[in-house]
Amino acid sequence: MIEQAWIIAIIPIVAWLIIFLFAKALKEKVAYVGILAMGISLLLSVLTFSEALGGTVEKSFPWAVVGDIKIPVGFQVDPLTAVMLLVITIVSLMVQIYSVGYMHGDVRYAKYYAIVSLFSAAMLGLVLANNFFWLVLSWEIMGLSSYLLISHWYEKPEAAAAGMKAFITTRIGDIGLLLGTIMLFVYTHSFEFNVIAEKIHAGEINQGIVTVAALLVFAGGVGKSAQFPLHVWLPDAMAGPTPGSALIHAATMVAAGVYLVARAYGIFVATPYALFWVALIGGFTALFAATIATVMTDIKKVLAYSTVSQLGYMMLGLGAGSYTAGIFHLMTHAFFKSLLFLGSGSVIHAVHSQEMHEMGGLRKKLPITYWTFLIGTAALAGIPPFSGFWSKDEILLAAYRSPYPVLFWMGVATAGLTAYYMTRAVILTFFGQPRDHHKYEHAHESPPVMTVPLVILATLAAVSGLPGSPFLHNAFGEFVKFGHGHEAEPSSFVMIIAISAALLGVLAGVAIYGYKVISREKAIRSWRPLYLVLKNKYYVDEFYMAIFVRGTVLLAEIVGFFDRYIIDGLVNLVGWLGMQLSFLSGLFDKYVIDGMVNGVAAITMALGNSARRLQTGFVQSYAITLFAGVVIGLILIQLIGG
Amino acid sequence: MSYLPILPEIVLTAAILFLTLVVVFYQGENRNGVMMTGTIFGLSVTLLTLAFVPPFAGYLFSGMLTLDGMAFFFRWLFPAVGLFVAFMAREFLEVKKAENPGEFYVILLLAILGMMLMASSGDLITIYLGLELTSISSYILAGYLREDPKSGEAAIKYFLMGALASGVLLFGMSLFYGLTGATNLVSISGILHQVGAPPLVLAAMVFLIIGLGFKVAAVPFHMWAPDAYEGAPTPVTAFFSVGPKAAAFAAIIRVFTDGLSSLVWEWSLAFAVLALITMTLGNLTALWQKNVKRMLAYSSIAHAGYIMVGLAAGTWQGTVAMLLYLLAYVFTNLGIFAVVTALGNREGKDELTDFTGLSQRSPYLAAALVVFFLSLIGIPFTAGFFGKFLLFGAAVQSGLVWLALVMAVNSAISVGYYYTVVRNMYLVAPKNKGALPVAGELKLVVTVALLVTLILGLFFEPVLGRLVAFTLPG
Amino acid sequence: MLSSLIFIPLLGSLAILLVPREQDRTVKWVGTIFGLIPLLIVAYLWGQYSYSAQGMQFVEHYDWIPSLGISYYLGTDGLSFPMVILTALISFLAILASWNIKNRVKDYFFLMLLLETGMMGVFVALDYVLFYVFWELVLVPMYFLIGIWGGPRREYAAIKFFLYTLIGSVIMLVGILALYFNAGLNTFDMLALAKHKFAPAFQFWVFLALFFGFAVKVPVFPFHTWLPDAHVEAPTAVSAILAGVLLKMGTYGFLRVSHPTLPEAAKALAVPIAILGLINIIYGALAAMAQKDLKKLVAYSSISHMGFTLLGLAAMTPVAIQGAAFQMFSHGLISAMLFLLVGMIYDRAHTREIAKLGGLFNTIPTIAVILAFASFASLGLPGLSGFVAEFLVFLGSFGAYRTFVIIATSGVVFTAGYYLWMIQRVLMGEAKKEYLGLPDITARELGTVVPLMIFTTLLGLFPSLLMDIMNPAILGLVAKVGGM
Amino acid sequence: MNLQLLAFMILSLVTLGAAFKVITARFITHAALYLALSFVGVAGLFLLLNADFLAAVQLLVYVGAITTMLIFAVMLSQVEEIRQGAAEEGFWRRILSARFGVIPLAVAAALAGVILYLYRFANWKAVPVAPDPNTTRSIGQAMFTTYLIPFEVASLVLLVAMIGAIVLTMKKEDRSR
Amino acid sequence: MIPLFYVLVVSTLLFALGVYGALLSTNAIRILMSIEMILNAVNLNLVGFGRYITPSDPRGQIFAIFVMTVAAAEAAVGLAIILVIARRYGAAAIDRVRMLKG
Repeated sequence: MIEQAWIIAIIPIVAWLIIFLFAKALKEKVAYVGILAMGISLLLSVLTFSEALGGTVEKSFPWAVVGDIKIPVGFQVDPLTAVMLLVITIVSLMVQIYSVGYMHGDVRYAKYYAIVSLFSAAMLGLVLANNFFWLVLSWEIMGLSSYLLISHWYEKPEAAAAGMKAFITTRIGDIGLLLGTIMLFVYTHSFEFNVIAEKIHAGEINQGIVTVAALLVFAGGVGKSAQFPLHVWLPDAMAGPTPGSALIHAATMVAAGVYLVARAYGIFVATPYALFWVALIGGFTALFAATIATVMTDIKKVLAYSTVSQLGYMMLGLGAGSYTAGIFHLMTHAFFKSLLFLGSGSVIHAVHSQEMHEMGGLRKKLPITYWTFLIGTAALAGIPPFSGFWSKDEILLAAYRSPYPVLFWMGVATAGLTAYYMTRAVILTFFGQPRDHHKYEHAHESPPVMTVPLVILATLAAVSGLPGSPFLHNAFGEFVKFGHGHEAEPSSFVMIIAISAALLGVLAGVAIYGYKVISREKAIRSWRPLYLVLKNKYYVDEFYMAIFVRGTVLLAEIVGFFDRYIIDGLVNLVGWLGMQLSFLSGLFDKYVIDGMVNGVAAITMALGNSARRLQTGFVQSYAITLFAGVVIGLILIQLIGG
Repeated sequence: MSYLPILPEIVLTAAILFLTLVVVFYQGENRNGVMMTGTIFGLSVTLLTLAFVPPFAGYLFSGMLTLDGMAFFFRWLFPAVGLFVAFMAREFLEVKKAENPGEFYVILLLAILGMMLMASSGDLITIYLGLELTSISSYILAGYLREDPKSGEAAIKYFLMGALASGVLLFGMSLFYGLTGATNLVSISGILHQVGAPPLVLAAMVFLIIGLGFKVAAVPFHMWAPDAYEGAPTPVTAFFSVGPKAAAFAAIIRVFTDGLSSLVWEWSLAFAVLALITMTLGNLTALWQKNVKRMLAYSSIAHAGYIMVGLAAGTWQGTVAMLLYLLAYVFTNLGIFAVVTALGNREGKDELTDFTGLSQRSPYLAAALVVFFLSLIGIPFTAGFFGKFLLFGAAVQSGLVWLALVMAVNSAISVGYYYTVVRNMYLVAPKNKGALPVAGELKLVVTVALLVTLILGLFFEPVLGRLVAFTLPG
Repeated sequence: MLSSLIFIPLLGSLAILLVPREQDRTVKWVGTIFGLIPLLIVAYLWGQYSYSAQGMQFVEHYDWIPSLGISYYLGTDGLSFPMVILTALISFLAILASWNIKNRVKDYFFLMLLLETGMMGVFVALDYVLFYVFWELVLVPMYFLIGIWGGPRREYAAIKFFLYTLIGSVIMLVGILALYFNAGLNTFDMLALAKHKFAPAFQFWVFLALFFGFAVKVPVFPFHTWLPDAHVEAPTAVSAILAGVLLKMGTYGFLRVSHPTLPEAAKALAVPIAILGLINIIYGALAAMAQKDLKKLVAYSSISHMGFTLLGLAAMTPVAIQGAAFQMFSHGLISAMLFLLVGMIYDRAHTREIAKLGGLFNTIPTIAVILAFASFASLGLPGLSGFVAEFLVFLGSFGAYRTFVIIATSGVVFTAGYYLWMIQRVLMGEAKKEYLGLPDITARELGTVVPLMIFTTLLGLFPSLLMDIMNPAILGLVAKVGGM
Repeated sequence: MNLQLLAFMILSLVTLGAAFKVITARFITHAALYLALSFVGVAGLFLLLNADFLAAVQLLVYVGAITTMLIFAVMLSQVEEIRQGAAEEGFWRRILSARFGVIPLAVAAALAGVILYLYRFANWKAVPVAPDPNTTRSIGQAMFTTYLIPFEVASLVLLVAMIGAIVLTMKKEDRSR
Repeated sequence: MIPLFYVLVVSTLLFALGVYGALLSTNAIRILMSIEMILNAVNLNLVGFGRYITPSDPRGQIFAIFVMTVAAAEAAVGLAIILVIARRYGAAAIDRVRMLKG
C-alpha cells in the first residue's frame, strides 16, 4: 500500500469534485460522501502507517521540463509522513462527522463540505510531497480553502474582512517560502528535500546562503502557523464555522508550518543560527499568546490564542534541537485542541453565543461536552497522565538541554499561564451560577452525531501521550526521529517543574474564578494598564492597520492620482499648452482648432497656422514670391554650386 | 520616316477635331452624354493603338520626340486619366448646368494631348509647346463655370501666375540655347559635359527648376494651387491634381535626366531642399483646412514634395520610385475626387462638415475613401505604401537618410488631416439624413481606382518589373 | 495550412459583407462559424506539431516582390505557435461574446474578423514587410471598433490608441528599414537578418527604434496611458481581444525580432528593460488598487502582469524566457476571462463602479464564482497557470537580478491585495436589492468562459502541455542571444 | 560709331522707353499704344539681327493682332471709366508706397542685376560666320522638316485658344436658330 | 555689328521692366501687357543668340516664332478670362479678387 500512498490524497479530491459538481443533486447527502472518502483515507493511512514501520519509500516522476531543468513530481512516506497522515485523517473524519450536526441547515452546506474535503486533500498532499514545488502548491491551496472557510458566511462583513486578512498575511509568509525555495534551487538545482539536505551536508553551499534560505523557509512557516509577527490573522479567523476552525485553524493547517520546519529539518540543522531563531520566535510567541489568552472573554478567541501559543511551543521544541518533541506535541495538540474546539462548538451550538460571560453552570445541562472538555483541558494544561503532559515535558526537556536556558523558563511560564486560562475558561463556562437564565434554559446536550466524535477525541487526547511516555519506553521517539535521533535523557527536575507550573496555574484559576478568593475586579483594577494592553492584544492589529494597510492604500492613491493626472496629464497638458500657443498665434483668426489630442500634433497645428496665413489670396503677393524665389534661387545656386 | 510610332497622338488629334465638329453641328438635347461617349471612345481607341505601337522607338522627328520606356508609361497613363476625368465630368456639368458642356471634353482632350507630348519630347521647344498647350487648356477648364465667381477667380490667378512662370521657364530655355547653341536635350547634355558648370549654366538651371517647379506646385511657387484647386470645378481640380502635375514631373525628368545629367549633383540638392519645404509646408497647412478641395490641394502639394524626393536621389532607382509613386498617387487621388464630386453634386459645397455620417449614407464610398486615405498615408496593403517605400529606399541609398526620415514624419503628420475626414464620416451622426444617390459612372471610377490601389498594393511585382525594364538608362 | 489560418477570417469578413444589413442573426452565425474554423485548424495543427523539430514548421515561402527581397514567408515554432492557439481561441470566444451587440452588427463582425486576420498574420509572418503589414492591419479595425461601439469617451480613447500605436509602428518601420539596408542582403526575411552580424553601435540604435515600437504595444511604463482609456471605452469582446492578444504582440516582437537579431544590444539594455518591467509590476499593481472602475482595475492589472514578461525577457535565461512566454499565454487566457466577466456584470448591472456593486455572490452566483476563480488565477494561486508563469520568471531571473525579484515579490502581495479587496467589495456582503432580480449567466456566456477556465487549470497542473512546445524554440533563442 | 550701332541705340531706347511708359501710363489705353510702340522697336532690333522674316511676323502678330485685342478688351471691360476719363487714382502714390512700389522695384532690379552680372562672366561661343542671307527660306524649310511636330502642336495651341475664348466670353444668345 | 552683350543687356532690361510691371499693376490687362513684354524680351534673347551662336541655323528664330504664336494664344485666353472677371467685379481690378484664401 505504501507504494501507492498518493491515493490517500487523491480520494478527498475525488470527493471534492463529486460534491462540487453534484451539489444540487446530493443536497444533504454531501456529508456522507465526505465522511466516506475520509474513512477510506483513514484506513489506507493506518495500512501505510503499519508498512511505514518497516521503512521509508520515495518515488518521483518527471512532471515538467523547463528550458534546461527538469521539475519532478514525487511523494515519500517516512515516519513523519505516516504519523501526520494518521493525525490528519482522524481529525478530519471526526470534524466531518461532527459537522453533520453543527452545520445542519446552513445555507451553503455543500460548499462547506467541498471546502473541508479540498482542504483535507491539500493537507494530505502537503505531507506526502517530497519536493518544495508541490509543497508550495498544496500549501497555497490550503491557504485558499482557509480563506473560503473563514469567509463562509460572507454576509457578515467581519467574516469577509477576516478572510482577506488571513489570505494576505499568509501570502506574505508564502512569499518567504517561495524565495527560499528559489534560492535553494538556484544553488542545488533541485527541489527535493533529501537532495537539498545531502548537498548542504556535503557543504556545497556556503553557510550564509543556507541560513538565509532556512530563515526564508521559516518565514513561510511563521505566516501559516501564525507565529509572532504574522499571528494577527488567526484570532480573526474564528469568524468561520467552528468545526472548520477546529480542523483547519487548530489541528492541521496551522501545524503545517511546524511540519515544514520538520520536513526541512536537514537544512535547519546545518545552520544553528537559524535554529536558534526558530526556537526564540516559538518561545516568545508561546508566552506572548498565552498572556493575551488570559484576558479573552470569547471562548473561541481563548482557544485561538491557546493554539498560537501551543504552536510556539512546537517551534520551541524543534528550535531547541528536539525533532521528536516538536512532532510529538504536534500530534497530541492536534487531538486535544480539536476536541476543545468541537467542545466549544457544541457549547456555542447550545447557548448560541461565544461570550463566556453569558454561560456558566452548564455542567449539568451538557454533561458529555463538560466531561470531554475537561479531559481536553487537562491534556492541554499538561496534567499527567494526559497526553499534553508528556509531549510538553519532552519540549521542556529539550529546551532545558538546549544551550539557551531562557527558552526553558519561557516554556515553564507558558505552561503555567496555559493551565490558568484553561481553568478560567472551564470554570466560567461550566461551573458557577448560570449568568444568562434564558440561554441556560434553552441549553441542551448536542445530538449523538456531535458527542460521539467528542468522546473519541477525548480518549485519544488522554491516550495519545502514552507512546512518548517511559511506560511504552518511548516508542514514539524510536519511530519518529531525525537521523540517529539522540534522545536527551529524562531529568526528573524538569518533570517536577512542569507539573508544579501546571498545578500552580490550575490553583490560581480556581482561586480567582472558582472560590473568588482573589476578586477579579480588584486584580484588574490594580494592574489596569497591563490589563488594557492585554485586552487590546498589545495593539498589534492597530499597528499593522496603521502602517501597512493604510500605507499601501495611501501609496496606491498617490500612484493612481499620479497616473491619471501626471502621466496622462503630461500628454494632455502639452496638448492643451500647444493649443493655447496656437490659439494665441491665431488670436485674431476666427478658425476654432478642431481639438487635436496629441501635444505634438498641437504644435504642428501652430506651425501650420502661420504657414496658412501666408496665403493671402492676393495674386500680387503670389507673383512677388515667385520672382523673389527666382532671385534667391540664383544667389543660392551660385554660393553652393560654384 | 513612318508615323507609326506617334499613331496614338494622331488618333487623338483626329478625335479632337471630329468632336469639335460634333459640338458645333449636333443640336440634340443630350449634348453632354453624347460628347462624353465620344471622348470615351476617342481615348479608348488611343489606348488601343498604343498596344500596336513599338514602345522603344527612340529618337524621332530629328530629336523632337524620344519615345522610350518612360514616354510609353506616361502615354498610356494620361489617356487613362482622361477617361477617369471624362466619367467624372458628365454628371457634374449637368448638375451645375454649365452653358456649353460639349467644349469641355474637347479642351480636356487637347490638354491630354499636350501632356503626352511633354512626356515624350526630346527638345526644349516641344516641351515648351506641350506645356503651353496643357496650361492654356487648364486655364480655360479652371474658369469653365462662368457664373461661379470662384471659378473665374481661380482661372485668373492660375492664368497670371502660369504666364509669368512660363516666361521664367522660357528665359531659362533661351539661356540654355545661348550657352549650348542647341535646343535638343541630348545635344545640350553632350555640350554641357564639356562646358562643366559655369555660373550662368547654374543660373539657367535655376530658371528651369523654378519654371517647372511652379507647374508642380512646389513650395514657394505653390501659392496658386490652393486657390485654383478650390475655385475650379471639382472634376477639373481632380484633373489638375493628377494630369498637369504628372506631366510636369515627366518634363522635369526629361529635362534634368536627359538634358542636364552633368549637373546632377546641383539639381538633386536643389530638389532635395525643395522636397523638404514642399512636403512639410504642404502637410502643416493642410491640417487647418475646412474645405475638402483646398485640403486636397495642400495634400497634393505635400505629395509633390514626396515625389521630389525621387529627384533628390538623382539615380535611376529614384526615377523608377517616382514613376511608381505617381502611378499610385494618380489613381488614389482620382478615386478621392470621384467621391468628393459625388458628394459635391448632391450637397453643393465641399466643406468638411458635409462629410458627416457618410458611412451611414453610402458605406461603399466611405469605405473606399478610407482605403484611399490609407494609401496616401502609406499604410501597407495599399499602393501608396510601396510607392513611399521605394522612395524611402532610393533616398536612403543615395545617402539622404535625413530626407527619408522627414518623409516618414510627414506621413505621420498627414494622418492628422485625413483623420478629421474619417472621423466626420464614421464617428459623427450625418447632418442631413437619407442615402446618397451616386451616379453610375462615379461608382465605376471609384471601383476602378479602388481596385488599382489594392492590386498595386498586393501584387506589386509585375508592375515594378516592367517599369524597371522600361526606364533602365540608355 | 497557415495561410488558411490567416485568410479564412478574411473570407468570413467578406462573406459578412454579402449578408444583407438587417439580418443580424445570420451575420452573427456567419461570424461565429468563421471564427470557429481557424480554431479547428489550430487543433488539427496542434496534432501535427512535432515537439522535437528545431526551426520553423508548416513553412510557406513564396516570392512576393523578389526585386526588393520581400517574400510571402509564413512559419511557426515554439514561440509563435502558442500565440496562434491563443489568438484563435480568444478571437472565437470574443465573437461568441459579441452576440449582444445591437447597433451596426454587420460592420462590427466584419471588423472583428478582419482584426483576427491581422493578429494571426503578425504571429506567423516571418518576413519583416509582411510582419509590418499585419501589424498595421490590426490598427485600423481596432480604431473603428473602439471608436464606434465604445463607451462615452470612445472617440478620445480611439484616437489616442491609434496615434500612440501608429507613431510607435512608424518608428519601428524605420528600424526595420535600417536593418534591411544596413544588412545589404536585399531580403526582408527575419531569419536571414537574424543570422547577419550587425555592428554593436548600429544594433543599439535599431534596438531602441524597435523597442519604442514594441514598448507602446506591451505597454511599458511611460507609454501605457492609452491602455486604461482604450480598455474602459472598448466594448467587452474588443477589450478581451485587446488584453488577450494585442498586448502579446509587443513582447512577441521582442522575442522574435529584437533579441535574436540584435543580441549585443539586447544584452546591453537588459538591465534597463528589467527595471522597466519591475516598474510595470509595482506601478500597475498600486495603480490598480486605487481604481474605482472595475474594468480599469483589470486594465492596470494587465500592465502589472506584462511587467513579469518584461522581467523574464530581460533575464534571458532559458527558465526566465520560458516563464515570460508562459505568462504571455496564461495572462492572455486570464485577462480575456476577466474582461468577459466584467462585461457580463456590466450588461446586467449597467455599472462598473466598484462602490455601487456588491453582494454579487448572492445575486448572480455563477458569474461571481467564476470571477473569483479568475481573480485567484490572476493573483497567481498555485495550481493555476498564473502561478507557474510567475514562479518560472522569478526562478529564471533570480540569478541575474536578485534584488529586482525580491522587490517584484512585493508586487505579488499587492496583486493579492487589490484582487481580494475587489472580491470583498464586489462579490461579498449582503445582496443589494437593486441587483436581486438579475438573470444569472446564460449558456452562451458560460460557453465563452468555461474553455478559458479549463485551459487555465490544465496549464496550472500540467504546464508541460505548453512548455514542451516552447522548449526547443526558447533554447534556440537563448543560445542565439548567448544567455546572460 | 557705325550706322548699325546708332540704329541699335535708337531702337533700344524706343523699346525700353515705351515699355517703361506702358507700366507708368495713367490711362490703360495709353499703355496699350505704348506697348505697340515697344513692339515696333523690337521689330526693328530683329531687323538689325538679320531676322527680317521675324520682324515682319512681329509687326503682324504683336502690333497688329495682340495690341488690337488688348484695346478691344479694355473697351469691353472698362467702358464707363474711360468715358468719365477717370485715370487710375493715386497712381503715383502707389508707386512709392512700400507695399506696391518698393518691393516690386527691388525684386526686378535685383533680377536684372544678377542676370547682367552673370552675363559678364559668360563666355559665349560666338561663331564668326556670316549670317544666313535668306532666313525666310531656311525657316520655311526647317519648319516643315525638323520642326514639323512643334508646328502642328502650335496650331493646336491656337485651336484651343480660340475654343477657350469663345466658350468663356460668348453671351448666351439663342442658339437654336 | 552689334556685340551680343548689348542685345542681351536690352533684353534683360526689357525682361526686368516686364517683371516690374507684372508685380506693380493692379489692372489685369496691364499685367497682361507686362507678360507680353517678358515674352518679347525672351524673343529678343533667342534671336540674339540665333544671330551670334548659330548664325547658319534658323533654330533661334523658329523658337521665337513658336513663342509668338503661344503668346498670341495666351493673350487671347487671358483676355477672355479677364472679361469674365470684369463682368463680375467691374473693372479688371485684381486687388478686389480675394475670395479664395487661407
